Amino acid sequence: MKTVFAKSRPGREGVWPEQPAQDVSAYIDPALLRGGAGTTGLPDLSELDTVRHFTELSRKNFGVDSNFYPLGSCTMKYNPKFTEYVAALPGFAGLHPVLPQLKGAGRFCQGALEVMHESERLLCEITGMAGFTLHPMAGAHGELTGVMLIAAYHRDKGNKKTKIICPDSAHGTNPASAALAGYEVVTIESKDGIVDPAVLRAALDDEVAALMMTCPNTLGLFERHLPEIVAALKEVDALLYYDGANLNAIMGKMRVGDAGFDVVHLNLHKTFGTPHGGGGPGSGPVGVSQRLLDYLPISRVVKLEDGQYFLDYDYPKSIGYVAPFYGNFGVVLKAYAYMLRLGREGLIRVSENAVLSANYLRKRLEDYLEIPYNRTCMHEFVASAVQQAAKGVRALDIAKALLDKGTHAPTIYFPLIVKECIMVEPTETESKETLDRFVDDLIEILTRAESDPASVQAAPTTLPVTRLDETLAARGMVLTDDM
Amino acid sequence: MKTVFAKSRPGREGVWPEQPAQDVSAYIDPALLRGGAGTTGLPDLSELDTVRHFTELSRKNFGVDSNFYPLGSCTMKYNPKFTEYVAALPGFAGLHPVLPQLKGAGRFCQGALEVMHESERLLCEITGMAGFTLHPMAGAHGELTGVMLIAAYHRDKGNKKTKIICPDSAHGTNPASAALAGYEVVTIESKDGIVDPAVLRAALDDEVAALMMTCPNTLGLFERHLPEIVAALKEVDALLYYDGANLNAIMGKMRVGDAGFDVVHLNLHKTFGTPHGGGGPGSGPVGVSQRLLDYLPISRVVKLEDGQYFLDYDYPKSIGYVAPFYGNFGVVLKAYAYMLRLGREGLIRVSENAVLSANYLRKRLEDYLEIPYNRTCMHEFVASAVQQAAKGVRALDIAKALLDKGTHAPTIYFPLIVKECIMVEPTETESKETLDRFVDDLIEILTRAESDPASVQAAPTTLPVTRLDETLAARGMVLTDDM
Amino acid sequence: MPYIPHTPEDLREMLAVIGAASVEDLFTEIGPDMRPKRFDLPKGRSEMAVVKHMEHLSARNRSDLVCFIGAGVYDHYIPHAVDALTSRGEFYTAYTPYQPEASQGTLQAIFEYQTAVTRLLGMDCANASVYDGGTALFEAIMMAVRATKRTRVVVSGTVNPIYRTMLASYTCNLNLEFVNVPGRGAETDIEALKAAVDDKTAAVIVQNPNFFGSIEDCTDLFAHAKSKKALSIVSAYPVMQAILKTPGAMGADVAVAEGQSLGMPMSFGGPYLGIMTCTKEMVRQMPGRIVGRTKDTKGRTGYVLTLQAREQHIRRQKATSNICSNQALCAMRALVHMCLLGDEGLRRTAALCVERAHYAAKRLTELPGVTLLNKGSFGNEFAIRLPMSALEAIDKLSAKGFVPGFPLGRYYQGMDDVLLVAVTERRTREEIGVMAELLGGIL
Amino acid sequence: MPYIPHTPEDLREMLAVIGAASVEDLFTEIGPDMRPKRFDLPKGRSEMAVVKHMEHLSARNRSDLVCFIGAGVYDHYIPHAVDALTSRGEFYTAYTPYQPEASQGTLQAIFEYQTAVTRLLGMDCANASVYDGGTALFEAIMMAVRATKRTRVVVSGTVNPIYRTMLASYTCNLNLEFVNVPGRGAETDIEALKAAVDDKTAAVIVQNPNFFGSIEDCTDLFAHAKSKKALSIVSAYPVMQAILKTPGAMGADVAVAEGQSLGMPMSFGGPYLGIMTCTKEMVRQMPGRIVGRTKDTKGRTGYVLTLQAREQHIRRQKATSNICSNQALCAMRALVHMCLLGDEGLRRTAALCVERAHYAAKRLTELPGVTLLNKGSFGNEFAIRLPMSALEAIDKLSAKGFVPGFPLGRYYQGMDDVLLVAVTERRTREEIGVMAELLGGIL
Repeated sequence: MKTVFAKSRPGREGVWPEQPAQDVSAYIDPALLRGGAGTTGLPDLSELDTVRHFTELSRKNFGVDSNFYPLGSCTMKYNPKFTEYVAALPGFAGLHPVLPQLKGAGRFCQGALEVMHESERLLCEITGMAGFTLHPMAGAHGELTGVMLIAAYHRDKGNKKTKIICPDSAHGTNPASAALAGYEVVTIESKDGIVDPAVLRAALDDEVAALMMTCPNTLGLFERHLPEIVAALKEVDALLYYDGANLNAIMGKMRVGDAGFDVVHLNLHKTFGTPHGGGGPGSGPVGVSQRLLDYLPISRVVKLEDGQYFLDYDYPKSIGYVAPFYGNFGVVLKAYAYMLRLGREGLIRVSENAVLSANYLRKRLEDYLEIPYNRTCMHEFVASAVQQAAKGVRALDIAKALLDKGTHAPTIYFPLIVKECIMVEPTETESKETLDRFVDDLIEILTRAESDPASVQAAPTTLPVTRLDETLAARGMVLTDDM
Repeated sequence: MKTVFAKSRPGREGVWPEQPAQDVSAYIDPALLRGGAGTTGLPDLSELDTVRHFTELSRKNFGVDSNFYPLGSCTMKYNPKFTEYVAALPGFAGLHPVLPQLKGAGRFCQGALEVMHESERLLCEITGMAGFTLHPMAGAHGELTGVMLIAAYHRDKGNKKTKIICPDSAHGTNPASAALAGYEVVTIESKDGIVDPAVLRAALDDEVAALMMTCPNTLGLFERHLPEIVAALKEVDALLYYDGANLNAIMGKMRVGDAGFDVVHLNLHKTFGTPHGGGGPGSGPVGVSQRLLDYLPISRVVKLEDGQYFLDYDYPKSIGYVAPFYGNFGVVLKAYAYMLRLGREGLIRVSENAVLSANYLRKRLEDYLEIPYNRTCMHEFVASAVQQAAKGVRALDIAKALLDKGTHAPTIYFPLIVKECIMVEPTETESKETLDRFVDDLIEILTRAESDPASVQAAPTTLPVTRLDETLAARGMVLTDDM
Repeated sequence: MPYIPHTPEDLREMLAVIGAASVEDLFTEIGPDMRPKRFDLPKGRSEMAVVKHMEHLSARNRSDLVCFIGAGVYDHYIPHAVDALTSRGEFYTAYTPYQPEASQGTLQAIFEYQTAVTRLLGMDCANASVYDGGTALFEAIMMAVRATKRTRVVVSGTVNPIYRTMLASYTCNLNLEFVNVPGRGAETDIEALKAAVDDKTAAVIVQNPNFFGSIEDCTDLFAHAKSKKALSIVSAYPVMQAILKTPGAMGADVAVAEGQSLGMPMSFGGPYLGIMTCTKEMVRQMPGRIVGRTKDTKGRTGYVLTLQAREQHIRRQKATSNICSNQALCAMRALVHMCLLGDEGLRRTAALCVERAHYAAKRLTELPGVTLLNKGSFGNEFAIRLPMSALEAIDKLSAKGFVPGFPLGRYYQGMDDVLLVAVTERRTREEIGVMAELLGGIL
Repeated sequence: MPYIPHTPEDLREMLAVIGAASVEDLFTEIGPDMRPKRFDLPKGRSEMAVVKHMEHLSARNRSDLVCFIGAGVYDHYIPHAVDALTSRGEFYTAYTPYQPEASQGTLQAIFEYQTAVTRLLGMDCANASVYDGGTALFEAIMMAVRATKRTRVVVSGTVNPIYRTMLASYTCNLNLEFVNVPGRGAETDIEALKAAVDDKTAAVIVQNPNFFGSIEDCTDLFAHAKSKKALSIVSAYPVMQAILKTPGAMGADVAVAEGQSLGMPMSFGGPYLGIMTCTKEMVRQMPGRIVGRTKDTKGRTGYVLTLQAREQHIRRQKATSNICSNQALCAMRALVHMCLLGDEGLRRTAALCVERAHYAAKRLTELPGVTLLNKGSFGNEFAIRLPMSALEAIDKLSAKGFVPGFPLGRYYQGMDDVLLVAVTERRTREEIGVMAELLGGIL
């Protein structure tokens, strides 16, 4: 399919505003200008050209609206449509973010400030944290913010800390965030799929600022030794960080604040049903325990006694600005509406059913795929195609064959600690019929992996393209239509 | 693909309102009720089920947004997206239609009344008619309204009229509308593709109430003898009706009112860019000349001297109500926005380019398909596959082969007066590149019709289904999932 | 020009192929005497300017009034997924599915719509829609006239008066005889209808719930009609139909409905949805498009337009109707709406409306001098007699942001003091309370 | 429960397969001491109730003010086709395109986005986006630090002060040295910047148009930086960039921008779009996702994520950045927006904004005591000194529905009487005139 630039035809009219009375050179020194027609390199298309182009592109994509998408660690649940309407309401979408900074102009955005205040309050209640900031614009951004908070805490206390510990099952963002904030990263090995207190203790010393954990972890296993871990960290005044990627498993069953975590980031686009958008935008609010409250980014939204809201910038210990304004407010809006819609019972049921579905799939597949840690899992589980790989059909091949069935592949080759890893997260929004069809499809593929491995290795064959050459892409480095 | 009923699972929660405090039998005599859960037979689906079902269905459809759609007589032009936003504005979409009937409550809907008044004014200017009603809800509904107006005119004048003349090239709706309003239909033959004044005169007598014409007609030809036709009708006090299906050809080049037509219906969903919706809703406003003004349906929107609008019901000669309120107001809104967007120059260019594109296609195809009336056409033209049919490849086969190219087929087997008819209307919104691709595709198919006719007869092969058995459908008469 | 892709170069190339010197050359058949006398339209404007103008006009409508008007058009909540799904371009920019292989989406959806509305109304068959509830009623009468070859039509005065006015307009050239049987207060006079149905009668027409909101059982009436070989036609309200005994169960031959309540915004009167269903025996009399299930050459299930021999594009003046464009996208909206709510959701919506309406009736009839007209069961709409002009009451309350109902005096003599109050699930108990208090304040 | 399809029967069947007696059995690993102390959340509500609540909250925001605020976020018109296309479910409910064969839509769109923004900024390569213009600037600095292995960063004081504050937050643990070079009035002090760039400097950072709206040429400055082996970084404004000399043409190594003006609603601060582009030499230093063109096994063109060895999911703590989720859908919005407007449309938009801004500057500087700060060319934003407090002027005018600009005193000492006025194509000459009159009335 041609690129949109190849469809361009100079002079074709798009959505043009009215013609200015004078050429721009009447107002701006021509030496500062780039020149006339065609100099931007943007395509000239009719509106119909554009509509057809992107309609066609959309039809080359899998999405939750069109396909089961059991991508482990990503929580690809249904995204309620009404929240799109909510985020597009003119009082929200049309609101300039500096309005509350004008004198007395908090009064111009009381509705928006209430959304922020109430969202923070709900997230505090869900997680048991003392305070939240909505500013981080994605999960990894939340992690960075969280690590900055940890650094501020230690700096303020005069602690000399240089290291952050991450288990080997951690998301790649954890060590990357720690490094970006200036820390040395120490990786510890999991034992029986989870963090072992003894291994942790061996890595702990006074220079450790924090341990970053995901719970349940990326194997879908609950971190059973949490109380001992919390105790061990306390001894060296190290903080405990919670990667909220897997919050979908535990709502109402555990509150990370109550369990002893000091800093938490959530992925609103995972647990709270906002769309992933093909890679974003997300939203990564960060919650903290009481002792870290003072370090939260500014601004913070405050409710006055008269019920009015205002933005407070007066926190001298704050780490400062992590976002230009208040984070991805439009995403927060959707998550807020989602929380109001589901309520207490609904959120508990979310986690219960996410875990139920994952265990159901795990049990139904255990005779066909190796399950390295085959015990009760949380909202996802990890299988392994080592047996199939031994005969030449790798996890990658199985993933591609699933695409031909109209199902997006599970996450593969992550976490790194399981060979030929296939990480399945069904979420609570998929019906038993969909789960059963997935099992049937997978069994058919695994059977074919024995009888006709070449057919699996040749997948996909029903999509707009067959397998793509990633090496060629990296070597050729054609990154724009001009290369 | 399963029907949505086959996907139902009792108890699955959809978009449910809150639970009432009491069972409905507390309020309504149980003998008047149908019973409890499941008795409606409606499916129980999760919201995701519904979203997936209809997303999948949509992907089995051609539309203008996804495919070139040169369906003759249907004017499948691009439908601007912004007009959907306009029609959904809360002040329009949320407006109850009886509001202006309340005392002094015309004041509650001045914006909507202005839209109606201004739309009528613009349509009057475009067509040269003296007045318009927006009430008819589709083209055929406009025809019926128009014929009712004709009947009212003759009744009022004491004329005894029983017949309406339709050319053999007329849309099927013309004779059907005339019949539904109580008239006998007289069909006259076209000569050289157009109405011949002599043939018309032969059919004219005092009992003829009107002649219904499409101009340009369904062959895409301009009715060159219009002045003589107008004169002939005048002699017997018969009225001239304009079927507006083909208005897209003549905006700014001819005004049907100036040319002598008495009654006109327009298809806003054809000429004025509102979407066809898979079969509707449309909108079929009817315009009349001065002498028919008194008979227009009620209500009529009136602008007072102070600039206020109100609905006037006081027209004793009116034919009464043809719609419960003011027609398909939501469709009128879109057409109104379209007219404002294009303006005078834009509408003239619409017709010029629609005619240009049709003639371009006609010339490019004349060496490959027979063109029975191969002279300058208006916005569409009619080709014939008689030569191909003689060798076994019919117009139907060619149409199906085009579907495999990703192009919707032209209209086939209409008008009935051309054998193996293929009626092509490209519209002004399709680019030359698209037209050229269509020609290339058609040439490839026609070449294959010689070399490998079976492959054309087997089309389509790339769509969700191959050719469907219409006889089986009519015989089996499975009209619901319960049959 | 917006939406027109031809560049000057395209134009030159295309004219060259055609062999014309200019675009104007293509219009030479339109002689000078046929040219427009004028064409004084405004200049085109940018999308931004048009949107701004339309937003301005939208803001000049008071859709924010707390509205207790029904009278056939109801302010029900529409789940946002309805818009999200029906606005997919492949659906709404398609034409009538004349090429079924390229239109299975529309066709299967209509087939499912047919299934849903026949189930809801307890009938056998449905068409793909007509324009609205009023034209549906007209088409139903024409079905009966054709089927019975009789011309006498008995109509209850409790049928929506707007529809009855429409019927009069449509049939004034058709030599039909209408017999109007007035209701008794808010109730349909079933005995009088029975008495009026004779063996020259083509059809008897009732509405349930009737225009006053009363719910009635017409089983006896329809049995009587059957005995006279007359047909029975019901005009229904789909949301209430989720809980009510069906027209089919009462023995109706044709059941029609205004489908607006199933996912169409009120939109100042349209586009709405004419739902049309009938018994299997009547299907060949039914106008409009009908989708049937069939097989493709490989034996796979598919859907096509069927029984087209009834339609105008085949039968021309001998067709069952002139209908061509219908309200297909509205039918799809209704289907999506019904799927999103489901059996439980639609029944619960109906029950919630009924409960709120009964609360409203209680609050209003507690006011001094206010009495309920409905003697038997009513659903989400009811009529109250006020100790003052209904129009005046509306005028006063609307100044405070509330429209308490529809003034029945507009259509019924002697009812200038009667208010028709409708309550949907969107009206809260709080709003009902405030409305009752405001009304109490002006009595 | 909404969005959860499991019926009680499903639940039983699934538990039976698992071999668990109840759902609670699946949570036994969470010991009693780890259970929540409380979970006091409100009861769930219907979609209708939540929508009503959110509409109420939305109405409590004054987005109807006629707004002349820019300061990095601009109220440009967004064609409605942007929403219609990007809201297609296949786009917005997809994940990061890790399975390229099932994600060619997203991937080709990002490739086209990369092409569009590199052309607009005159650079070679782009990534698939970062969060916003501020974090883009931070990432640009980190690129320079890595590439030069230097830690000294020279920043013009005319760079958006919000971004400069963000940089300070992000780098406080990183041992970077920031040198702030104040502007001269509304102009960047290019000579002072030159003087500040030495051979320990990693990068020099400017913004064009600068925060005061002034348009400047940094070609000399960048050449000087190059001579010191320091990198040049520009923060740009995409709409203005349609007419301005590009960062690439000036010799920039990295050009970033806040992409909000390309089709993102202002939405109270986000989601926005961090545009990030660089020279080919710098591409391996660039953080985030990058799409490249390749072939499938049949030789057909396709697109994949490439150069992933820079990224955290491969390199973990050694990655160029921690970024994972970016603003992909915003990037797609920007692409669709740019396609809908096209070359002419975006250039014309820029020119129209400039024309209106110059009209506004003329009207405002005609008022007594009002002077223009900008000495050279400016685009659609400019700074004026008032004979009164800017905050007070804003306060008074906003009571009449107008916000005349942003008070620069918030970020710049000695500028309490300076107003930063932005004009987009959405502001009409009439609105400008009224605003000028209102301001004149309070001076």
